[in-house]
Amino acid sequence: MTREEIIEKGQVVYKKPTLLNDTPMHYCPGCSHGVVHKLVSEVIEEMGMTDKTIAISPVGCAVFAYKYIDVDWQEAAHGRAPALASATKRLWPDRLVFTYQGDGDLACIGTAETIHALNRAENITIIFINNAIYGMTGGQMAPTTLLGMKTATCPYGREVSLHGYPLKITELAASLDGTCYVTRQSVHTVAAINRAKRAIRKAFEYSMQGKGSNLVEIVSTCNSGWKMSPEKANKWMEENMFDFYHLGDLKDKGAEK
Amino acid sequence: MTREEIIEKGQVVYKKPTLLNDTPMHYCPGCSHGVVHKLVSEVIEEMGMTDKTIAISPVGCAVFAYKYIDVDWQEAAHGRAPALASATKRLWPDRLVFTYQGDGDLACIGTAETIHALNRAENITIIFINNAIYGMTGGQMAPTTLLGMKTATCPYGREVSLHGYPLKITELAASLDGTCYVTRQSVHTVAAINRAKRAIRKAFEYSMQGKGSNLVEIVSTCNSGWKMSPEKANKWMEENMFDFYHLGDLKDKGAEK
Amino acid sequence: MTEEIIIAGFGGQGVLSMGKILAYAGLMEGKEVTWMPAYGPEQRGGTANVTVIVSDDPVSSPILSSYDTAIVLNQPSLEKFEPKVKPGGTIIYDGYGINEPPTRKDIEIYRIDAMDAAAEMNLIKTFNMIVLGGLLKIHPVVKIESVLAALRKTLPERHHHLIPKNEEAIRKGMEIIVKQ
Amino acid sequence: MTEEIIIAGFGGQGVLSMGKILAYAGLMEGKEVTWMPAYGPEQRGGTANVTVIVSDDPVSSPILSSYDTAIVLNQPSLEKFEPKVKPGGTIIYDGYGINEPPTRKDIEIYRIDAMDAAAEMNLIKTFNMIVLGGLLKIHPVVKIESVLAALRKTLPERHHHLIPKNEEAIRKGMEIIVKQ
Amino acid sequence: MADQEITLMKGNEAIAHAAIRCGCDGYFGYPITPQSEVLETLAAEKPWETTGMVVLQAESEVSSINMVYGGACTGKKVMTSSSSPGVSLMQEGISYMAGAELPALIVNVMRGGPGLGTIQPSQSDYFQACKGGGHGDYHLIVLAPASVQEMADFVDLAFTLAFRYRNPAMILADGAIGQMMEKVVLPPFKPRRTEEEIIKECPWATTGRVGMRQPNIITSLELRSEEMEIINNRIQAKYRKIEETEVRYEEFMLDDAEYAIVAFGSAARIAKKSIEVARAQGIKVGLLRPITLWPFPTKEVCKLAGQVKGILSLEINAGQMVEDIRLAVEGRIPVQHFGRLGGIIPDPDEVVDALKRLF
Amino acid sequence: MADQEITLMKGNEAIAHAAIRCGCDGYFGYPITPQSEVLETLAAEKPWETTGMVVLQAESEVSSINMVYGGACTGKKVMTSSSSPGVSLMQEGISYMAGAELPALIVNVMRGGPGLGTIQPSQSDYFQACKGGGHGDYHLIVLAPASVQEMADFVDLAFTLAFRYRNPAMILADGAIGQMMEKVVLPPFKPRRTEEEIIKECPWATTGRVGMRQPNIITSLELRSEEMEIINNRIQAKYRKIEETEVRYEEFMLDDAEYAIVAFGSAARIAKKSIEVARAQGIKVGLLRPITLWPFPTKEVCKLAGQVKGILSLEINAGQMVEDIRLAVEGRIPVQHFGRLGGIIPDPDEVVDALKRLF
Amino acid sequence: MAKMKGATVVDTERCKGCNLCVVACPLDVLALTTKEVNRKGYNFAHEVLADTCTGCASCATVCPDGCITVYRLKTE
Amino acid sequence: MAKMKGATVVDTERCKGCNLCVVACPLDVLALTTKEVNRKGYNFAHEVLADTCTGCASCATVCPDGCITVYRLKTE
Ligand SMILES: Cc1ncc(C[n+]2csc(CCOP(=O)(O)OP(=O)(O)O)c2C)c(N)n1
Ligand SMILES: Cc1ncc(C[n+]2csc(CCOP(=O)(O)OP(=O)(O)O)c2C)c(N)n1
Ligand code: SF4
Ligand code: SF4
Ligand code: SF4
Ligand code: SF4
Ligand code: SF4
Ligand code: SF4
Ligand SMILES: [Mg+2]
Ligand SMILES: [Mg+2]
Repeated sequence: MTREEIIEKGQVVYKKPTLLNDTPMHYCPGCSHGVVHKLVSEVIEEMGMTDKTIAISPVGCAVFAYKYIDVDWQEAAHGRAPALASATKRLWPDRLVFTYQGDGDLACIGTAETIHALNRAENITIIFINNAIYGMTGGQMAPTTLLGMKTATCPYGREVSLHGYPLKITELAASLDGTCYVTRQSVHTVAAINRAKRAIRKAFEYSMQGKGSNLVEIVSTCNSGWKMSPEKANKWMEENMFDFYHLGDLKDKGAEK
Repeated sequence: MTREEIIEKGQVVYKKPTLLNDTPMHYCPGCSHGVVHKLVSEVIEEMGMTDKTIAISPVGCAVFAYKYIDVDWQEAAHGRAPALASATKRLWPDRLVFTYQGDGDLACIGTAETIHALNRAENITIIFINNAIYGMTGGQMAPTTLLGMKTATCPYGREVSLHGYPLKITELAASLDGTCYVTRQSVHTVAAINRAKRAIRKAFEYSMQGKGSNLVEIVSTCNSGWKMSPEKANKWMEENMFDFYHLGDLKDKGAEK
Repeated sequence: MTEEIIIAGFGGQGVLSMGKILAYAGLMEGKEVTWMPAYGPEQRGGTANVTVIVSDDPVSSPILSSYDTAIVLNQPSLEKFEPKVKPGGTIIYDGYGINEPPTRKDIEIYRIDAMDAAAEMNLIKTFNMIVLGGLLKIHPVVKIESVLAALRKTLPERHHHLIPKNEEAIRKGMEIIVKQ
Repeated sequence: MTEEIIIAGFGGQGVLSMGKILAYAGLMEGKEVTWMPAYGPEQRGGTANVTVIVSDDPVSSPILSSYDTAIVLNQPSLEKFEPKVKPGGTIIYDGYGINEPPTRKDIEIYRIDAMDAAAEMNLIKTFNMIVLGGLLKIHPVVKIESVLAALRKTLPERHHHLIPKNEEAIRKGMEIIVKQ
Repeated sequence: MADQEITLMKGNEAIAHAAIRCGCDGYFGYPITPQSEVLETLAAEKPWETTGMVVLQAESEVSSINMVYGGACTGKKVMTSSSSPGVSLMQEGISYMAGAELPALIVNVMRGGPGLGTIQPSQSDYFQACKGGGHGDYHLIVLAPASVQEMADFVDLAFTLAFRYRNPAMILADGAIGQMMEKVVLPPFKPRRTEEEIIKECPWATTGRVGMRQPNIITSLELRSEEMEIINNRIQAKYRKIEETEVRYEEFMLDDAEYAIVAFGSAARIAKKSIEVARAQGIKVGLLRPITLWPFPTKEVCKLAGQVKGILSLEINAGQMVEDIRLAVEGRIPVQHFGRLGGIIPDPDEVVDALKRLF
Repeated sequence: MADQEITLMKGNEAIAHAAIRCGCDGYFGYPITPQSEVLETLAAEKPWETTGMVVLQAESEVSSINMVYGGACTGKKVMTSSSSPGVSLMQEGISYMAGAELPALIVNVMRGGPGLGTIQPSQSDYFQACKGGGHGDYHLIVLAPASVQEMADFVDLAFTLAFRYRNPAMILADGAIGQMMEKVVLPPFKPRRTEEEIIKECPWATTGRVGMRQPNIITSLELRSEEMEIINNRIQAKYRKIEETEVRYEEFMLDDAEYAIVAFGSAARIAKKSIEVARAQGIKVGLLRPITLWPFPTKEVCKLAGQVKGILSLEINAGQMVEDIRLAVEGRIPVQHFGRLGGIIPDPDEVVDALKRLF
Repeated sequence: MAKMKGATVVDTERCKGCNLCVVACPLDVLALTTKEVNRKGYNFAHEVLADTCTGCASCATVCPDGCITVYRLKTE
Repeated sequence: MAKMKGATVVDTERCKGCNLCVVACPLDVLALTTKEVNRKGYNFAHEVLADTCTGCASCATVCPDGCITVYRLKTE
């Protein structure tokens, strides 16, 4: 059987979600953002929420998410996406409202907005791309940067005495009464990708069921910022990030009772 | 023996700390702020740090703390005291640097500054007056306002669906790697006052030993905002606040090893 | 007719609400009114004052250089506002709060021992209504009926039973005000 | 002498660092220099360009309307900058990146097959130095020695062993540049 | 509360009632003196149970303005209110909203600055409101109420202008107007627009891709300079249009005036009294009150320069609007400033003195 | 790095090196294009190991400016840098610092707004810097460098002026000046002041009650209006003093000029080239370059109005400084604005065209 | 047996009449005035059972305004 | 026995040559070009062991740019 035959007669078992349009993404080759974009698109499509979704993009590499995923988008100020989302969801309660934010955006400048939107139990989901660095601006230290890790603003490695400790904002989120579902995922393997997708779907569903706020962290790579090949970045992430940022569900109030 | 004799021949067993000057405090009768001012003054005096202390006052009822306690003070913008303190301590590492903040200041508008200063392990202490309300501005809801509690901006009682959950920022602080000593105290009885004083002393000492950041929450009353007599406010606090805001040390890394 | 009044005293003396009732009563009579407080966090204990203007014509400035009538309930307020009464104007002062009474010769001076009366009637809370009664006696800016109607409008339903007490206080004030 | 140069190409082609070496070499000869990049996050993949001015006199504007020399390494850059070369000026283009060569008659046009040469020499990284060599051949804005000195100054110590390779590349560029 | 009710209330309360009545969809704010009554009144009125209006206390002014940003993106009528330091914190968000061309209402009940300053009234945020406190070339439509009635009326007006031009509008009041009580006729109830109406009226809004229309995107970002310049120029053209069309002002006793006071907000109220006093002393003076501070009544002030001998800019600040007056007058007649600082409101006699002293 | 080194670097890098060399005690900032190299250069240089300078990446610009506020309270030489949206977030803090009369340096390397805008160069924060982006009546001392050399030189100058007047100073640069590389002679190393020196030079600073002196209090708050007005007036008097004393500007080919361009920063560089081009075409034009944007060279521009036939305000924005020029000129000669938006920098030919078109 | 006798001095002008000292005293030594007020208009704390005071300082410790000084003398 | 045969189609112009699909393929079906580049200058993924492909879609799942479409056919 030839390749052509298979293509002609066979079934499509995978193709880019249609919600992800054909505009070439500006992300660096191998960037995790692209995979998460696909997952978000698939879930919205599968939930049949294309015409009911309002998404908020951050300031960070994902600032242009609105160019790629064909739903309505609001482009927030740096760190403030949860504030936009809170208002949007309260004003349009039957819409699917989510933010898509990086670690600088969400865990640094936007800390107050993140914590308070989550604890107000806004029925939204935050998709949180934790790549331990500021990708967009050229690889500076993020609050999530690991100790010892080198970035443009800690070129000799992050040190407690100079830069303080890395922040696990997802753990903080899980401890808030307002959150329903808090999970930490990754997208470095097929299995991880499938788990991440299920997590996003669950979060979106809880938000539509009015169960409170949801946070899906995706431990990600930024191979440009880390100055590694995409492949090495995945390996480095497995070896270094997962020890500190443990994968798995931290809280699932929606599943209780 | 007459009263006069006792006064003349006896020992002074209690008098207002001299660091607390004679300016009448603007606080409402019975306000917890006054008691905490006394404790802070006593501790600084007892530690012999009067000439080495730089304190940061908040925006809130304690905005005028600088009028009463005779140390150097910086009056911060609303919520930003930890940022001022971080810079001050790094620039003058041998000074005793602390902030004195209310719940609106620290746990609401200043959430990001609080979390990040604490997690950077700045060698400072945050004295946190949690009276579950905005006293200064006339009794509006704070993030710490209990469910059901009535304030000027939740006059029918705080409700999750409208106002979200109360925030236990002290628990968040305890979970941060950067904090050394995190404790929750109160000042409604003599015993509580003595405990609170020891806590403040411990925090100040750790900060001078370079052990990291310290947070001393004082669960307090705001009888004006709560619209109760000071006495009733104390009772109400015992009956309602302590159930949610458990007293005691949450973390004491300084005592380990 | 335009009546420009300043009411000044301690925070707890009901200065602002006295002004509000007066303004509201004016409103019910179809007059133009303005109520302008000097606000502040000092309300706890410090001094408070409010400018009330009741007029047949639209009110221009809510902030005034001088007043037709000054009602002063403590010494600092007297010192501040005595010079600002227009020649020919009126000062009303409470005898309890003021040790050194006004001295100007070109104005009319009234004393009302409202605090004593309130204590005597065992109705400290109506102190400000007694003072208001005094004012209305000498300057019937608004009718008593309007004041009572204003009270009905502004008091929450559950306090309406207090209205008779307030009326009593107003009448008491009309009785006890004396020209100096 | 003032030489106003624009260097333009893809982000990865070393456009900015070529400009920097040139400017630094000028500096080492005591000249006035300005290096003005069109910066952006588009550096990943998009086009990049830099204006380099080397002059005996203080440089006024770092932003120019037209250039003495344009070095263009891809088609979009050629389209953008060909019209901006001063009459009598120069264009240098890389044969690999450009399918439709410049057409102006009032300027001098040079072609340098630097990409091919770099591939051939197995030294893709020195592509930009080959181009620089071409430039220096036809416009000796700075001396080769100054370029090598600039490399020594700007490269981190651990990369100094690459300097001979760079020199080789520059000489190669001088060789292969051809007038069209 | 009945329709068209005549009542006595504070300016801040009037804002809240007017918002409910004009069909406002959402209020997002953070307490600060002297305007906390806006949120407090809304909280007491519970419009979420009647009109369905959302009322939310934000965690800060930064968050408030970004909630307003999000709400405005969806085509809803949303607003916030604050006072000077709080409004400073909103400058980034305001600039974003101007850049993204979003309609919304921001109320600033000014207190004295700089810094924590005082909680007493002031007009020292004129520059911030009118010249652009945030970054970039942008303008807010700025309305300056001078009475409690106007506090009520300008809410609807501000929304109307904001939606007409897809531009944020500001009510720039001061502590005096916010805190004083006056008679006010509240506007009649206007229902909130239905979601269908919003979707129809705001085809640009992020309401979800209803009917699978093309995605709507609200952003202020464009990295291609050529594209960005087109957007910037379009916005500038809009501003020119607003300047031509939307100038509002009030004249008072200007017909025979030999001097003019230009004043806004509570300063204009004081000016009127001063004019009575001055005229009683034989000084013929009148008032031009800008109602829109931006667009500023430049033409009208310019015209005035052909009539009067001098203009006094009466402001409760150190001299800010006086620059716009001077720009209008172009040196043809003397323009002086008089103001008080620290939260002190000049009284009518002082103003008359200043008039006499300065001209 | 040796003393007085001549080297090639970006404007942003020059700021960082100059800060270390002039004895700066602390830098607090948050990354943003096009100025992240300031913090990155400091991080790479590790001055904490050499001069003892503190370098701290803050969690936001709000935090940065408040760290600067705290640091400045202690008498230390502290600074931050950012770009337009970040500087908008600092407006509350800046107003506090002006109110509390604190010396410090704020660098704004402007990009195009409003909103997220573009990361390309712009000069559209002139109003924000010079008129008061924050609330209240205040001024920053605003310096506009036009070369990498001036980026280096103005750091020390800004600190000097800031400490001389106890007032925050701003370096208002733009993306072009920040990103371009030029030859720069770095200033010689100056040691950081010792703590004893600071305590002596800044007796007002919160350094702890050294020697049990009276407590020092830094605040911008005063609730008694009468007191507050005294403070406000004192600050205003200081501003008048600065306006008299500290105006700085550069003149270029003005002697025989019939037209003048007024331009700052990179626009002034372009103007010079345009002047060469224009003069080659027989148009006699010169340049007045304000170096201090506040205090603005009002007198000098006013004088110019007696000499030239017209002034072109060349700005990379929609027209901001042009207002200050018009205020100075008072209608005596035509004043026009030319600028480009969206992050586009006008080129010399365009400027010459504009000159010809507008006059 | 040695016994502790105490006495308190209240700064009556500083006192705000919050009553917390009164509540805190285990021996009901203190009370607020009912008629007399200080210059700020507050009823203030004073000793009503002076003899009983042991000088335990509870009252002074809880006083938010630091109005109370406590003396103690050992008696035989 | 039924066997799964797969085939992939790579959108070579969209591909950025990140190599993640190559790594993800359990059967080494894919590789990056070494000489050829697309219009953006990237080496791109293509099938080098086409026959082996089972259509498991691992490659496509991990592709950040959604460049790969996978087809599958059951064969006897
Ligand atoms: C107020 C403000 N501050 C700073 C910036 C600059 N900035 C843009 S993106 C970014 C950080 C992005 O990092 P992150 O959120 O982790 O996203 P990533 O790019 O890593 O996906 C910063 C600091 C900005 N645009 N606005
Ligand atoms: C930026 C800003 N927003 C709001 C305010 C108004 N404000 C002053 S104090 C305060 C809250 C005080 O509450 P809290 O911190 O709990 O202190 P407390 O008065 O209860 O001791 C607020 C909102 C302000 N001054 N500045
Ligand atoms: S910089 Fe990092 S996060 Fe941004 S696109 Fe590149 S790899 Fe992804
Ligand atoms: S309002 Fe509350 S917190 Fe403030 S002084 Fe009064 S009681 Fe204390
Ligand atoms: S010292 Fe003790 S016994 Fe004496 S009055 Fe005070 S609380 Fe009472
Ligand atoms: S506790 Fe202090 S302020 Fe309160 S009543 Fe007693 S003495 Fe007075
Ligand atoms: S479908 Fe599976 S077997 Fe085929 S190329 Fe992709 S990963 Fe390899
Ligand atoms: S994973 Fe996608 S982008 Fe990366 S090499 Fe494979 S096909 Fe190309
Ligand atoms: Mg990141
Ligand atoms: Mg509080």
